[in-house]
Amino acid sequence: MSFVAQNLACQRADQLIFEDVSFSLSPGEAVWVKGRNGAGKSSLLRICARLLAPLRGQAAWHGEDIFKDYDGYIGDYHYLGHLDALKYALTVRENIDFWAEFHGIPDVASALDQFDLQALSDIPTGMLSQGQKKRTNLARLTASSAKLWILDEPLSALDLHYIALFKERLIRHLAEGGMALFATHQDLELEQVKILDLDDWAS
Amino acid sequence: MSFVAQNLACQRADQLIFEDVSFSLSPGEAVWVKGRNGAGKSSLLRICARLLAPLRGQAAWHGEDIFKDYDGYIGDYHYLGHLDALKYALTVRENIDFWAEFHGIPDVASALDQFDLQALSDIPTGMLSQGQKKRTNLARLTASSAKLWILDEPLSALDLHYIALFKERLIRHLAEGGMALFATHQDLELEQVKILDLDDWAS
Amino acid sequence: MAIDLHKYANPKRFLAITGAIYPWSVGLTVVLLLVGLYLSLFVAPPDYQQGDTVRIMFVHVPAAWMALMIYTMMAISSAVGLIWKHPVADLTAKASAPIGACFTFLALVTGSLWGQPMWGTFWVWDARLTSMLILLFLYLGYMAIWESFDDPVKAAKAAAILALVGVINIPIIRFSVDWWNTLHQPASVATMDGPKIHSTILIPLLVMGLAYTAFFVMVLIIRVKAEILKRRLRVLQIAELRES
Amino acid sequence: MDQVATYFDMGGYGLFIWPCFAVSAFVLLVLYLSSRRRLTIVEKELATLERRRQKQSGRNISSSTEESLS
Amino acid sequence: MNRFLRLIGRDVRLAFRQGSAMTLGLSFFVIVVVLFPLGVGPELAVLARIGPGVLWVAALLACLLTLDRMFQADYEDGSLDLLMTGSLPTEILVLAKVIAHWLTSVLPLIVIAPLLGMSLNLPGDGILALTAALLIGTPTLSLIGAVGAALTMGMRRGGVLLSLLVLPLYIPVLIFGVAAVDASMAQLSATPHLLLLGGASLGALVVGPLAAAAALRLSLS
Amino acid sequence: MNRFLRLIGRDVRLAFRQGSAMTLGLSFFVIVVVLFPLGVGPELAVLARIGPGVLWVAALLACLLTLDRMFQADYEDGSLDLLMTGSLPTEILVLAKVIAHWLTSVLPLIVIAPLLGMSLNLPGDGILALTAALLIGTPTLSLIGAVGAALTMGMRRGGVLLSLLVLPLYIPVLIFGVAAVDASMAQLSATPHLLLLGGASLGALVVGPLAAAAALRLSLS
Ligand code: HEM
Ligand SMILES: Nc1ncnc2c1ncn2[C@@H]1O[C@H](COP(=O)(O)OP(=O)(O)OP(=O)(O)O)[C@@H](O)[C@H]1O
Ligand SMILES: Nc1ncnc2c1ncn2[C@@H]1O[C@H](COP(=O)(O)OP(=O)(O)OP(=O)(O)O)[C@@H](O)[C@H]1O
Ligand SMILES: [Mg+2]
Ligand SMILES: [Mg+2]
Repeated sequence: MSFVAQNLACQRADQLIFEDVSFSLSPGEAVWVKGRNGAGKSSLLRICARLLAPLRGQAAWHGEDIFKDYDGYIGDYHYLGHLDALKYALTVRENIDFWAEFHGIPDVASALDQFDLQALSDIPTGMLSQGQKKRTNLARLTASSAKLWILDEPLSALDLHYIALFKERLIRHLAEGGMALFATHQDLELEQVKILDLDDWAS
Repeated sequence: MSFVAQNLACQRADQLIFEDVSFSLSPGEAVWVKGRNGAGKSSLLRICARLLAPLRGQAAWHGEDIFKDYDGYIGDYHYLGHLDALKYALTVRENIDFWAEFHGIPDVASALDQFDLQALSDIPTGMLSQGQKKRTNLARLTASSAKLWILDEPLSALDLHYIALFKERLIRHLAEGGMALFATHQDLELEQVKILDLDDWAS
Repeated sequence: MAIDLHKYANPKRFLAITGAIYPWSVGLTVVLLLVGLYLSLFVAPPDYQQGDTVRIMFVHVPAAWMALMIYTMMAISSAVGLIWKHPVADLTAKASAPIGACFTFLALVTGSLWGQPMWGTFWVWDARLTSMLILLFLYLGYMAIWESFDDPVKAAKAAAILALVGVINIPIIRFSVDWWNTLHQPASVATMDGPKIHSTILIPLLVMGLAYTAFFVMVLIIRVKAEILKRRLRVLQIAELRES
Repeated sequence: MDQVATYFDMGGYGLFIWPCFAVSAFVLLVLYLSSRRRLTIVEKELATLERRRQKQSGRNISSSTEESLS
Repeated sequence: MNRFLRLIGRDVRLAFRQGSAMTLGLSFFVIVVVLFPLGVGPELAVLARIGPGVLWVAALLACLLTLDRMFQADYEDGSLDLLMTGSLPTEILVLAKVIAHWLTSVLPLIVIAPLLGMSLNLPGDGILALTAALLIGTPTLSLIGAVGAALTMGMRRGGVLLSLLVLPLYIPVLIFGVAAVDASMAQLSATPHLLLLGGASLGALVVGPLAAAAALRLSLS
Repeated sequence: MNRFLRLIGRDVRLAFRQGSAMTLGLSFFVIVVVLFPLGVGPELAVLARIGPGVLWVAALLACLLTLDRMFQADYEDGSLDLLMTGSLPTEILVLAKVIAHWLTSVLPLIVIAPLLGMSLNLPGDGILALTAALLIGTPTLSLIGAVGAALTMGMRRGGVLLSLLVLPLYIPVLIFGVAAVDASMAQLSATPHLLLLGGASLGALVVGPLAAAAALRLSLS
């Protein structure tokens, strides 16, 4: 069980964003993608989530190329992007409920608990504050059985308390043999984190 | 020239978010609104920008109540919220251009320069990275002649370089006799900043 | 190694072949057009029923033929491009769409200019006319799809999907519209098919038809070449960007 | 003179017939010219770019690129 | 004045760039008029009989459809926050939005209406009257629509509510508009109907921006 | 299967909760049918003559209008990213979306169509045939529409392009649908028309999800 990316290159709208980016993830490891604004962090994460096709290069899960219609990758990763993917007309619980079922995890209560959402659970997500939305979004993450977490700016809008909480949760995920690939401009010191700096390529 | 808020109370969807919040701003001062997620920072900022009516309390600009159809406040403040207020079909320059004209400031070039946007200026904003969008949004701020800046999470998505740049710009604004009211969970140490902690009220 | 060359497969041979055909197509177009126009404007006699208006046929019918033929060709190219991933096929489909749209437009305009003296109105919702109008929409949609994507590889696929779904529908549209019309209004519309066509009319018609075909080939070659060079320009620009 | 006039009158239908030919000629001509123009523009851009690249790199730019492209 | 024009200019440019508003109304208009003969059958007499009605109904619907974007787009991306906190009086803001809406969503319809009228076999007089009636009557649609759009902005069921609110107010325009065309097709004078349409537009010009501005302030807070 | 149903369930619930999709189509349908007599005049003979056409055109338009939300909403808030990276094959995802669209945006029209048919003075046979034709024919609309919606998703000029792409493909359905009603009103059998409509639906059931899934993968990357 491992994720290996080799020589990935990304092009967006006629512009080469990065190339020759390689990294690997084994169980318990995390990769922190760093780089200045516009360095291509989000693009890299989207490539790894198969939401964007790379210009060149391979990425393999369990040794098999994820871009070659490889079904083995499906369900093994969870992508959390800039957008909150919340239906504002539905309550917190309904939102998480749907995704938990969609991922085949019936245990919504614990997901709600993890980010103190029980008190908010019957409020439509459209009426939440920015940080509360983010917490709902993160709770969904824990309501999936994904091994690989792909997180784009997971800390934005969270207050210090919940940053600590999220960090704890992430560490537990890693300790349980999970993997994480994340990009953030805020501090998220972890022990087993490898740093991938996209600025290195640019300069 | 000063902004004075007294005993503001805010209610959203049948819930009292905070009450008896008072603070004041004189030229050169900044107020940093702190508080946990959901404490009501964004709500307070929206009240001060007249985008939300307070349940109780007054806010005065130049000693006159801003909620009593007071035209003197118009054009003297600039609100920057969670939403980016960018038209994705228009380029960076076109976006800033419009707002600069709208605020009666014809000097777009310097606004672009302030956040290194010259290179991006002909790209439609829909194709920018998150941080680049934020920079465009901030550039618009400097392309207004507003005395009072009301900023909701101005640092989110910015990398360290631009956080420093923004801070510099903010300090200059204050030094020129401007005022700022902002909320952020990230670090933004300033000299002349007063801290307003909404958690104090809750507990 | 420049960027992803296999996507821009070697169009050298294609350019060589079309380069050889091109002068011939120009010559043929000019000669056939001159002959065709002479025949249709001076030689062909006025019809005993329709008078001189029958001359409109010589620009109307070939345009209609081309409009139908080009769409079919475009769909075939799209299928080739989608299945065998041959980029020149995609580009050919792309290049022929505006030409087809022009011919469709001409068939519509000349047809309605013919309709006024013949039927007393510029437009009736006749089966043939209606399906032609729909064909114009299909062309415009196809062209719009190409314009709507920044990435040509994506645009090619999207346009191919559309062209293929559209081509399944062309016979259905034709059939349904024909049928719809006869249900309400049995063949009141004068169409001149049948054995009546005299050789003095048939020959100019065929010559004009060939002239239009030659014209199509000529313009298609120009446009495909432009498309290929544009791709190449893009590749070079990207390579340049990478170097800097 | 009269003959020419009657010819152009086309038995009273000249008003319909000539616009048909005119529109056809016009549309086809515009189509041809615009296609040509697109081609020349691209050719010109390509030429300047290639000249610049040639100059920049002094030696031949990676010849494999050249071959597979042309 | 300058920022008033700038605002209109921005909206028009956006409409061109995004195409959405502009061509949505227009293409909708064309589609309705193309579909009708297909649905109803090609008989010229029937088409000419229902032609003015079809065209006016299509114009009304096209207008209704494009209305909800009048403030919604700016509301959703936060631009409206900025516009409302800026120094343009809200009434003027509404007026600019209305003008932009009319220019981008309604004017194109009017330009193409004669052509579609011809295809529905309307006589020359009818087409002239139709164009005049559309020119004079449609500003009312945009002005009244602005009130509805402002009231329903940011609402969950906005679109539907908007139709419900606005539609009854549109019906007089529809009736006089069709009457103008019918009158001129019957060789009568269309002037009284056109005058009524013009009167309605003037009235709406006064009431519309005021009401819409009030509604806008309400919806935002 | 379970997540397939969940997805449909979520979309239906959202439609109820937000009201937008559901009532937009429905209210639009009703509005068209209500405006028509106002525009065309109240003569019963004319109304009955154009009734089937008006109803079918209105249904087509209502469907067209609600189409662009099929994927757009999920695309804009990021849900589609998650759905596409989840374990449901994209074709099945499309099918779920199509079913949800049909249930929320089209079925309500069909339920109310008989009532509106009566108001347009259609005879009993005609109303029966109309309902049957709508039931059998409209799935094609949703299925073909999905291809257009997927192709234009996230596009700047999406809405218009969608109409342009989808409309030509809708025309056969319109023609056979109206023909079925006309036939039964002329005391002929509507069955052949209904069979044709059914055939089209089956064909679209095969082609639609495949093409739409391909387009969706394309649009997202
Ligand atoms: C806007 C109006 C019109 C349109 C869109 C139109 C369209 C077409 C099309 C698509 C064809 C090719 C049919 C085929 O090859 O299967 C055609 C052929 C023809 N059209 Fe028209 N037409 C129009 C008006 C007229 C009028 C007014 C006349 C004369 C009264 C006319 C006479 C003919 C004739 C004689 C042919 C050749 C028939 C044949 O090849 O079998 N058309 N037209
Ligand atoms: N949808 C898009 N279309 C075209 N280009 C894009 C698009 N999104 C981003 N880009 C470009 O790709 C580059 C990388 O963007 P990306 O979002 O990956 O950056 P990032 O490292 O995540 O930056 P940030 O820290 O600001 O989030 C940027 O230069 C941006 O302009
Ligand atoms: N539109 C709304 N309607 C009703 N209630 C709302 C709305 N927006 C926010 N609230 C509620 O008001 C409270 C304060 O929200 P606010 O957005 O002001 O918090 P905040 O301090 O900015 O939090 P964060 O740090 O998460 O941004 C929250 O409990 C939230 O649930
Ligand atoms: Mg990013
Ligand atoms: Mg907040």
